[in-house]
Amino acid sequence: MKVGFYPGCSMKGGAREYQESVSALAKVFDIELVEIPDWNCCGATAAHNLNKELSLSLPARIMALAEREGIKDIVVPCAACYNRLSVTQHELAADPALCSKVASLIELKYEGTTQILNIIQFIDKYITDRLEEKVVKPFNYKTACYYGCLLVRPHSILKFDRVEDPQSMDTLVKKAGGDAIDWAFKTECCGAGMSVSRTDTVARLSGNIMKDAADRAAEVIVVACPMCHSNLDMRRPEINKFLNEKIDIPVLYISQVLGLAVGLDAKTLGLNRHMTEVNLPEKPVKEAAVTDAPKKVVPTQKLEA
Amino acid sequence: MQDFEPKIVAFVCNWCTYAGADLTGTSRIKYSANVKIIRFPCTGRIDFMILMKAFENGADGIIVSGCHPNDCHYSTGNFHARRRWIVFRNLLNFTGIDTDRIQFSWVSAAEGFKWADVVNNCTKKIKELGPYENYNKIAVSTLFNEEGTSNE
Amino acid sequence: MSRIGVFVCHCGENISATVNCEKVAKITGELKGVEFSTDYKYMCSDPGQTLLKEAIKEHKLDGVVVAACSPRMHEPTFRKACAEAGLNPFLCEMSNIREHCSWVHPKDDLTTEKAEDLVRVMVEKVKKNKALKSIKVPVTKTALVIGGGIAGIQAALDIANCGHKVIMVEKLPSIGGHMSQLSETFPTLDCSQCILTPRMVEIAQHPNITLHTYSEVESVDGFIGNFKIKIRKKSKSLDEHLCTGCGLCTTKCPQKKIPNEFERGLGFRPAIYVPFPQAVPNKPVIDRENCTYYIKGKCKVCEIVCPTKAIRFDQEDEVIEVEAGAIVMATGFDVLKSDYFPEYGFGKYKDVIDGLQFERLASASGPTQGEIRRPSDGQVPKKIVFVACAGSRDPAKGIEYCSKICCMYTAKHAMLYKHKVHDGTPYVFYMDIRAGGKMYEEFVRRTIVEDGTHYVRGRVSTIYEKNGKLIVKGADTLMGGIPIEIEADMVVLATAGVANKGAEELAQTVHISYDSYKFFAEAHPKLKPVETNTAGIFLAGACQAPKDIPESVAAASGAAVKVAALFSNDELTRDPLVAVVNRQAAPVYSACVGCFLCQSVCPYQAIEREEIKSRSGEIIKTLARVNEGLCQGCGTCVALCRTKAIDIHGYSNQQVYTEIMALLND
Amino acid sequence: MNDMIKKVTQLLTDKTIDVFIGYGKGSADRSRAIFVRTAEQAENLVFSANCTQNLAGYLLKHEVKHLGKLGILANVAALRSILQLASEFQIKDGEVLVLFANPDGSFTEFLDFHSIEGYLLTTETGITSGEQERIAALEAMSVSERWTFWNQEFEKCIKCYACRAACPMCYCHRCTTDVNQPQWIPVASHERGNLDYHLMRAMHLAGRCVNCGECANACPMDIPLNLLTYQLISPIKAGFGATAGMKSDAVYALSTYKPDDKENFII
Repeated sequence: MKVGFYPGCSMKGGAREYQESVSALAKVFDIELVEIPDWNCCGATAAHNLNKELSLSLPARIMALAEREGIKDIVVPCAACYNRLSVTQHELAADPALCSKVASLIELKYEGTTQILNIIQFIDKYITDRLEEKVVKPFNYKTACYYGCLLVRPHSILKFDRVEDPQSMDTLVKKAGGDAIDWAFKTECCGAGMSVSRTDTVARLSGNIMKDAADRAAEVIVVACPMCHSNLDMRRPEINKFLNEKIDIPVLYISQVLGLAVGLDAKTLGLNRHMTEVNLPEKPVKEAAVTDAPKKVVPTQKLEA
Repeated sequence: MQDFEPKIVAFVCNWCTYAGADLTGTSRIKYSANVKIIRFPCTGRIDFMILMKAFENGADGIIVSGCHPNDCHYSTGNFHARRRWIVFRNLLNFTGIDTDRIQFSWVSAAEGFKWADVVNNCTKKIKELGPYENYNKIAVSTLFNEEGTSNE
Repeated sequence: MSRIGVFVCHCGENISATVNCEKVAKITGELKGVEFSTDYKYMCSDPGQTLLKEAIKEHKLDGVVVAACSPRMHEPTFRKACAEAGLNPFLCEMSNIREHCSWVHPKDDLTTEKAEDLVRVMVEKVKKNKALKSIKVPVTKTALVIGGGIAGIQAALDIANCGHKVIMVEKLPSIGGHMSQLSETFPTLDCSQCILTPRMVEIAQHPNITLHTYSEVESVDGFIGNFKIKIRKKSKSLDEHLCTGCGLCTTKCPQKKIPNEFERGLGFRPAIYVPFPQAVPNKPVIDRENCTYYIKGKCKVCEIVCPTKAIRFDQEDEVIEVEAGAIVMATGFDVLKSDYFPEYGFGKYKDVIDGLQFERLASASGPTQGEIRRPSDGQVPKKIVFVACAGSRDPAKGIEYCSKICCMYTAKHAMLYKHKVHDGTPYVFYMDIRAGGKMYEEFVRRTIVEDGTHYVRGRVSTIYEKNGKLIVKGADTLMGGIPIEIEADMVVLATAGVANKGAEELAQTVHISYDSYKFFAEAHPKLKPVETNTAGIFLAGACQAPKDIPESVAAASGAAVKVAALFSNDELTRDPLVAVVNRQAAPVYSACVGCFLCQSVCPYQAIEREEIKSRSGEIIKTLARVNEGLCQGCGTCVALCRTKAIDIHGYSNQQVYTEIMALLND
Repeated sequence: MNDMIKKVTQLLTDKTIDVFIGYGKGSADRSRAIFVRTAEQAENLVFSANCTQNLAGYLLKHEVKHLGKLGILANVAALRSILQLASEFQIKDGEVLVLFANPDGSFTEFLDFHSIEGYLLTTETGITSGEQERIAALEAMSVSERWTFWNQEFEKCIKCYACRAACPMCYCHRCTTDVNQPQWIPVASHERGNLDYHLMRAMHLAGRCVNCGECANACPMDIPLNLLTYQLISPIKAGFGATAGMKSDAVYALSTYKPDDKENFII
């Protein structure tokens, strides 16, 4: 089956391993990722700070190109791009006049019929029901799932998982045999775009996140956004300096975790590209017992739309 | 058609638009005298045949106005009325009756200004459209008929 | 009808300033059927009304048109005057030549002509008016009170003390409602049980009040003055007359570990239980879901030990039918459940509890005999955090309103905590303190100044557990929004007050409307707070919106006097402007063809099916019939009836048709 | 065909029904409705391609009803008429014995409304493409052109009310046209009286017409009456999701509402 794929700038730049792991994972489940031809930058947070029409036209153009190719679902692994495309689709659907203005700006027909999926939605839709039977090497580690912000907010538009205490990645990690621990910094800010301008702030914020994970003896942190990954992984020296404590917990993408679980090797998943060494101790392969969560898991939150 | 003074009849509900028109009065807001109000307990009470009778007897324009959705004193009268008008407008349009001459509106008891606007805009529009020739032609040809005015 | 009187009012000069009243009186005086027409400076004044009455008598008028202000203003005045002069009030109409004419148009001929048109319309209409008599509806002088909390209790006692019969229905085994769960009540800190229990006993002993506990209303039919109600008395598996309430069975019952709803999960009860010591009636009930006998078929310990052999395992539910003239809804509210706050760890961490659970901890008859102890390990918490507005005023959680009572009971909780744990430190995270009642603000000041409660102005973002402590992360906006972290031993969330579960279904059963939050809808927020849009059904207490005890009691007494007013005379009189389905002689009986479109459209369920039977009892026709007690006169059915079989007094097809003809054919 | 005759004969002899409404030979190659009450008369029953009349129009006629228990040979339009009449409490379940004429001449008996509803879900119930084209043509005209078109049509109307007699949904024994206090619809067949009548008839059938076309077939002056009611079918379906004659317990579209009914003309 074919699924539209929008890499965005980070997949070709600092987060090349994210694309490698997503493509490898898709191949294992014989899904063909069709990169949208002539795609452009989604504008990320910079655009909507400067000019509203620009911030809507960039994502609109991407979706218009996909529609022209007859693509229905588009997987957008990067949380920022996923956020921008979803918000644009929502705003253009709500304001037909704005929509026609943007369509004239990008000189393309835009109907908003594509379905924007983040990496977890993509996995849940195309992979999850075939995942457990393909797990050969259970990811038997204590895992702290870090969601960041753009993956789950604003809830009124994205309507994805629970805003305050998301569980979707935890469930995936459990299905891959991991032990998703209960910790408190799932959606705390990592410092995001401050990575260059205010590295000290990133060190403090990401530091607190790493500290809580370390205190709870997490063996690995899993993310679904290249920005979170770069702050928690690349800025690790500054974090350790801030905490004056050496924390060497590796930071993996959810696609890498599932890749390992279905038996892909470190090289294809791009684990060698990480700043913090990824040398997870070999764990005796016991059958993929799903460890029952220590505490009663709170049922999903009933949030009226 | 500047000297043409259109005859416009307004069918309004007692609890909202009639009271709104009262407020327009107490606030002394001026509006055109072409519109004359007939009171109904609710827009739900306004039968589609009443609109046909109005056109037949020389009305150039009609205003139908009542409570906003969820404000209805009888809770559902305006909802039923809205469905009736959606269907009736379709039928009138299909049979060639100019639905621009019928203005539907929600005016609450607190919207004195809005009532004056609705009346003034409607009067202006009907003046532009001119007298409702189509109906008058038919009405005239039947004048000699049994249909007298206020027969005893 | 041809002797109509037209009375054109100047209204001082409010009308005559722009309308030539004399001309209007003269012109309309020449209309066919108008016997007498005049104009006068102040028609609504005493001399004006006397002029009207004299004219009616002198000219033997059988129809009156008063051209003056809006009928919404003086229609009742002139109709009463006509009645006093011997003319049926419904033969008097008003045409609005002030608000709809003189005040909104300039002084010119067009305005005067418009006034003439408006008067002519009403003259033609009056010719089609019928003399109508107000509708008389019998009243059953018994009130049904649904709900046995403080509001229900107050309403029931007030009505019963007026000498009327009251039937009270309470869903739980005992009356008392949420108030019986409270420890002490603000702002005077008097013990809740001490002020409530006497009232509960008064209910049980009042000769006019019949109490049905462990019962629910199953159906409500009929209309104001004549409600027919079915009540399902759930089986208590007990013969209440034999049982003396000795409580032996509750001590001997082997089932000990059933969470007691009354203790909100902090305490336990046996399968045969009395919810709390001061329960009224003080007789146990068997909880069939958890009783071993009903699960496995053996045990029967309670039956064995019962001195009066009152246990009845095979007792069935009983549905009784009662009649009532009025219904008071007093079903109260509930406190928001746990699964709303994953970010506060509510339901995940045992030491994060809600306000009502704290009440149980602080209550002398509670699971900890009044000592403040943590549910997880029973330790006395040295640092406690109260979080106000947990769910209230939070659109993301779908609850935008303020629950009104939490600021006060949070201050009370902090005060009670300090009185019981002298060396403890209470924190309260708040947005705004709403203490608007009598002595409320002073109460809150006292808990800050005397008891040293730390009020932190800011919201709590998240609460998580770390090595045995609850880390409360918030901000202090008065200190420039600096983040605050408190390592607390226990956290109490002042969760939002929400409508009771099942409130929506009950509202539909009783046919009253409710708002988007499932609170019952009052007829008018300011002028009719204790009435509903359904005649004869009233609201008392927090089922209408979150309220504290003083307001609930006041609303209950308000509802009670509405009921008493209803019962003050044997019959109810109502305006006769209602719908009526035409009837003819046999064999046609009526133009109605029984399509019952009108029934499905009527918002008041005022249209019934009447079966016309032949002498041999065989149904010939099923026709629509309007119940004039219920019909409110909206007329939606009249506009929809294809055969014009149903019509409405005051706005009949004849009247409306004539008005249009008169208006457009001058 | 003869197995139907056998079935009807057996139904009549053992008194399950008192009269069977079916098709008999009409003039030339036409068919006409016949009312079979004895075994011999059953022989006259025919069925061919041009037996298309909607016989449900007779079910509520007084002259037919008092003959006793009815049986009917129904086509799709008749089935829908029966369900619509049921939703208006005019026919109870099982009150009428329904034989459905399959295109291949065989017949199936529908025992209850539920089975009729099930069958109707599988068949085409919309208006024919020819009728859609005529409506589209009219809708393409300007408002005044449509006014002239319809007035020329209504001018021909002689107020014979055949359309009312033919329509299964017009079962009121006192129609609004008979109301003279007030005289809503002028009795004379002048232009305005005709316009009033046809607008009223169309509005009274809005959301109830099962597009069987009998009104247009019955009109001696060949006025395309059915287009008036057909044109309302799609807006009512699109706006309120309601189609006439598909469910026996359906609530009539104009007697209910949704708080968020869509419209673009109320200011």
